[in-house]
Amino acid sequence: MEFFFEVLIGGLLAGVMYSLVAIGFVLIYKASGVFNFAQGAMVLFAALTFVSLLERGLPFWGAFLVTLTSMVVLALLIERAVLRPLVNRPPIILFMATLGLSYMIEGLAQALWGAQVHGLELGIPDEPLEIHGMLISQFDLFAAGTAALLVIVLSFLFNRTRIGLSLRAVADDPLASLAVGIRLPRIWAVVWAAAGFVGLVAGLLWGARLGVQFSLSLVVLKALPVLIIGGFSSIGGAIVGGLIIGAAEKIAEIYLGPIIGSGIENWVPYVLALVFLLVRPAGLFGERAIERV
Amino acid sequence: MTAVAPVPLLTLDDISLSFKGVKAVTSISFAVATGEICALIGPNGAGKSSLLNVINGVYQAQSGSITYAGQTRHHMRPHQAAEGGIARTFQNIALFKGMSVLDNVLTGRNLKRRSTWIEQMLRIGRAGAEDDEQREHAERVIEFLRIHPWRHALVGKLSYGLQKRVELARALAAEPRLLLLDEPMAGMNAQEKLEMSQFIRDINRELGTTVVLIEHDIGVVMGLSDHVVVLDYGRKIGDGTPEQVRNNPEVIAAYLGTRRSQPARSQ
Amino acid sequence: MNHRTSLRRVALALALLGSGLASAVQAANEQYFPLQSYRVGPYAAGGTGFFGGFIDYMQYVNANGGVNGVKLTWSECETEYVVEKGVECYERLKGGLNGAPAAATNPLSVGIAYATLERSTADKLPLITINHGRTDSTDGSVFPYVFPLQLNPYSEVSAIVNYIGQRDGGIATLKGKKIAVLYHGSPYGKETNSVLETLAKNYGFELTTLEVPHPGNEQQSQWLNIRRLKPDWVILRGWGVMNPVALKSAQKVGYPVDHIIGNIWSNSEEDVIPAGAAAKGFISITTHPSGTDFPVLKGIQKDVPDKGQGNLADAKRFGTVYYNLGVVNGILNVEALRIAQAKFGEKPLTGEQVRWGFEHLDLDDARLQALGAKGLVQPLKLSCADHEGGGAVRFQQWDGQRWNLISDWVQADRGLLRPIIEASAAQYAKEKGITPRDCSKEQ
Amino acid sequence: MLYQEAGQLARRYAAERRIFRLRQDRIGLLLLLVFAFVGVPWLGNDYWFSAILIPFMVLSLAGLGLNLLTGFAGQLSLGSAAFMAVGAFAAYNLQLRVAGMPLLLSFALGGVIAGLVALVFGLPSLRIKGFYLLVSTLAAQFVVEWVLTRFSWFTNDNASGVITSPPLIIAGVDFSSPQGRYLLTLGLLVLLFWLGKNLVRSELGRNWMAVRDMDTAAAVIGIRLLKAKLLAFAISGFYLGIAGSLWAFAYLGTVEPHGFDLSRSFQVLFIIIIGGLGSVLGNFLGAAFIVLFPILLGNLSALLPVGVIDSGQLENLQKVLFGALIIVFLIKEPEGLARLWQRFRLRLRVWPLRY
Repeated sequence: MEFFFEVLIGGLLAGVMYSLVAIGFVLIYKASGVFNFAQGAMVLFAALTFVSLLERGLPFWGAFLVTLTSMVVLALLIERAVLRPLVNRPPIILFMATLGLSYMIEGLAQALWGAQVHGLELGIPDEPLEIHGMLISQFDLFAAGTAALLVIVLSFLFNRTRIGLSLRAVADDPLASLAVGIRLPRIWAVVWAAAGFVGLVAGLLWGARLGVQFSLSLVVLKALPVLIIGGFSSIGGAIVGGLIIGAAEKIAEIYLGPIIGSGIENWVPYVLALVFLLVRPAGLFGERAIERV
Repeated sequence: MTAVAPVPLLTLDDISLSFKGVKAVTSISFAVATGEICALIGPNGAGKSSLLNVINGVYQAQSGSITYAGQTRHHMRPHQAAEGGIARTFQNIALFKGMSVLDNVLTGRNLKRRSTWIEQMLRIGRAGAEDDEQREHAERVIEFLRIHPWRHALVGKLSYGLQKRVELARALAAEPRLLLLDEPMAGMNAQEKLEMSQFIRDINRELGTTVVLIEHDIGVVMGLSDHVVVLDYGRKIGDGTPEQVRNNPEVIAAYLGTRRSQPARSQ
Repeated sequence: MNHRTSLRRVALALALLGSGLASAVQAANEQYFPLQSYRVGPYAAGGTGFFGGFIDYMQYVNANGGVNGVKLTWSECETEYVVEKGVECYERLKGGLNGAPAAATNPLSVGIAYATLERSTADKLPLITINHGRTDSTDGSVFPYVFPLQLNPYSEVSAIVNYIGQRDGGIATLKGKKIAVLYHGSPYGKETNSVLETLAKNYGFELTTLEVPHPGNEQQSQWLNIRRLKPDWVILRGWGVMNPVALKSAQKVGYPVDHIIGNIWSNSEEDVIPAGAAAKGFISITTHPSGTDFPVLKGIQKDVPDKGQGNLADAKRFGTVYYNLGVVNGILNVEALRIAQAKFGEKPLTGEQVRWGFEHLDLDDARLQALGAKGLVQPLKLSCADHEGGGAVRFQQWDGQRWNLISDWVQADRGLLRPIIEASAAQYAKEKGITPRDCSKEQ
Repeated sequence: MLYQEAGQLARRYAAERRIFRLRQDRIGLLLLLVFAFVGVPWLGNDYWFSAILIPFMVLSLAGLGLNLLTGFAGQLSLGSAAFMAVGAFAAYNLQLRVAGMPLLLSFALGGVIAGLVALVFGLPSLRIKGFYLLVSTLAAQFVVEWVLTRFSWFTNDNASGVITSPPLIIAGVDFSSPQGRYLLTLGLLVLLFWLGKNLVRSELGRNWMAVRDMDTAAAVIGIRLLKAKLLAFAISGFYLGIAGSLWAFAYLGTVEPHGFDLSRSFQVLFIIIIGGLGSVLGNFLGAAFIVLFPILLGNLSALLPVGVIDSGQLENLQKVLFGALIIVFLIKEPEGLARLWQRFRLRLRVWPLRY
């Protein structure tokens, strides 16, 4: 039983890491209805830029600020060059554009900083804590705390500020908000910049966990089922979805793995998400739109 | 098909429909006789489009039943409606924008096909002869509605009025018994409206098709229809010949807006 | 369905290709190495090191007069570790360069090696898969053109098991021990499972195999399993990002890192540096030590990087595991060339002739001493039947900064493995309708 | 006046329905086919067959497979590579386990099996739409890869988990030389493209496009959405399955399950985006682009003095250019290269006049 709880807690904490990436998606989806496949590439870009600056002798906060600035610049460029010309196009087209974007960013990141593998130490100890005979990773606890903080900051941003209000209006009804004078491009730019910031935080934590390297961009594949379960438009959903996926895949690997064969973690989240979709097509927290004809 | 017969082609019995608790249509019953032109009128948000959607199965009513061509059902499924000979047009044109006019009209005839996709892919069996047959019929509809100059054009690039006509052509291509038209003249100028009324009348007279239409222009409605059903606020408030409806005090009240004011749900 | 546009493109491509390909007219006194390198993508770290070392060694040989006067030449074609790009590169480069014939291909990629295996045989161009590749290609009677030099995957695990036995006081102590294998969820990762089972049966240890799905950036459940299992040793058959993540996850569940033994693809600096402190104490096998103290490396340093011609973008990586593997690979290729030249004459040779050289490769300590590579390259003797030759590894331990050797050469139990390899090769021969060579008639 | 069309009026609907209405086009196609079947085998060399033409053709075929599903029926899929893998592994096992199985039959049955697997993963498409459907197809991608790696039966217990090509012999003729593999691929390609072109112009093709453009309206005119969507998945799977067999056996010769990973699915998707969604010709253009672009870029850079750009940077540059091109196409020409070609041809038809 103890072992089960250890697996469960470990899974939940791993799930928070997925949520961190998923939150970036949710922000962009809420504001512009785009499923941004390039979020993974943005995580890679942020982590790689940060660690390369660090290695070139910048202090932590200096590197953080420079990276954040470059993420914002990247966001503005994307808004200008990709989103604006594609406004009012079907979501599938926008999705495919973000695939192209993800190639561009990956190529750019490696062209700028090279393809070497970097270690990244954030100075967070990773000796496991022992609680009631269960080992719990300090690093994962820290990551969970960061995610919580991030959610608080973001909800403050969206609930208490003007820009947040406009964002919610845009998410509800883009046309109407346009009519009342909300400037969509500005909202998009802000949201992409915020997603860049989330990408940076996720990049640092994931980078510290895996090392900073090319496969960071693959975390996007872990975030997708999280989004499906949580719904594309809810930050709370991204967190809950992450927890469900994290716990489910660990439990499946440990208890189902011996029966049907191990290494099933790659597809279990997808099958789970598929089941969710069939039962609740708009995710746990999303609402299904009524089709009007 | 004969002219007006006493047997109704379509009967709605006590139909109610709501979305997430908001009532769109409340216990509506009426009958459409074979061969007539029946108009549904009423202010915005009266539930007219919802009712059409219930008739051909796009929405499922929570209660009530639909009797069509002698068969009574609680729910109509879209393909059951289509197979039973119900065709329709939509308020916001629902054409297949990536296809040509001809292809749009041909899709309207998809139920008239007998050859399988394998025969068509291999170009064997019935496929070839059937292609010609389909094409001939589609051409007749295209000629009938006078859209032949645009036969190979992509519908997405046509004007609004033409698109409305192409949509009608697609519905007609199915050789329907019952034609549902959702605001066929919306956004048209007087000339275009006149043409469209003429088309609708011709369809009704020449092909014997029963028509249910939604229209806002009362003048057009009164001139065109045999039978008018008035909805307001999800309820039926009038049902009869144009004459009867014109003199119905409740209808007058609704149209003059003397009733409690209520924000209209946009359709 | 009109091809016209595509044909126009093809014509353009042809014109452009022509400038690179068609000038194979005048024969130069050069021997060509087509390099299917990979310097970008997920495995770039390995590719830049390996091909950097290989190219630097060839430059070093050229700076010292070439191979009996025959200069080495090469050109690179980026594969990104992608199989079909590797095939395209193979087909593009196999014909030689400016009249210099191709000697051998060295893709350093299991996938590309497999995809070019039959082509290499048909084209009579040796395919060198140092430390990796298809295990049964060790049997040269069925695979005349394929050379898994030094160490095939079976030898690798056998040597690790032998080392564990040795460390704990003799191979008999393995009885009752628990060994867990954490492997990459790919054919490469799975390849040795069956042999490990045989070894487990032979020596009586308890084997658990745990798969990590590709790419391996999430391993918590596997390590929780290991924590529950409490194995005496964990063998890591990792690849790329899976390695540092394994070490970090081990730390998370409190498994002692100095009881994890990495295999040949888990043994480089790039595999441990990203894990930071968690990697300190990690043991791995190597066919060659890292470091810059060998005379041959000093020679390279003097003649190549010091003259500003080094191939590495990051000079700090000189002497690292992958770089040195490239150097070792260079030495083996050049030595095979030298041996073949002794038979066929001191001139550029065909792939078929070079193959003969590989098959008669014989590096003893004296020769390695002369090359300045004693201790860097293991003594190696190949034959028609044996295309591997060595089968020995040394063990090294990461101290946070560098790898330190902690063992002498540990030999795989090749006698035990040979029948399995022969059976597998025979099955391949049967499937493909190949009649194996009679090695007793080869010379 | 190359495109002299005067007098070529269709007198019967059947004449107008022909794939190539203009005589010039028909003659052009005939010449092209003759050139492809006779001229190319005679002119080409190993490099052209093995490294360019065969992958180009196989990818065109895979592109057509995905285009039927995504471009015509409007169902987004990232599982193309999985269906290719199913086709290849099924054909391999049929060859291996059924004595006397003809090669082409095993390819076809492999395609059928891939179609069935695609159908299963297409089942959710009735309830879920748009990029939600990605989840189902990605599940296919990961499950298939896992199953093929996990159960060594599929690879005949090969220690390395790879399958190798069966002897390419059809009716006693050996097709295993580069020319032979080229002709084998070309023959299947021509046949399958002919069928595909017929299909998209048939009732089913129109139904697919109707579902793609406006599914509610399609249902209302009597198109059975589930049937149309499932047929799209199944037929797309069939095409991809055969493409997978050709990829494994006519092109590479040896393949492991990872050879059909997610990046292959992306590759096929890019082919149809660049070539043109909902176009048959576009698959050729897209595949040609995908195959030739990196090679051209590589050769162009080889013309530069050594050291100006190293091969690693070149690959990064290529990635950036590639991503940029996809975005540019989506913005400027969502109908892809096929549309550009059509415009060019329209010009040619009126040449030398401007309109």
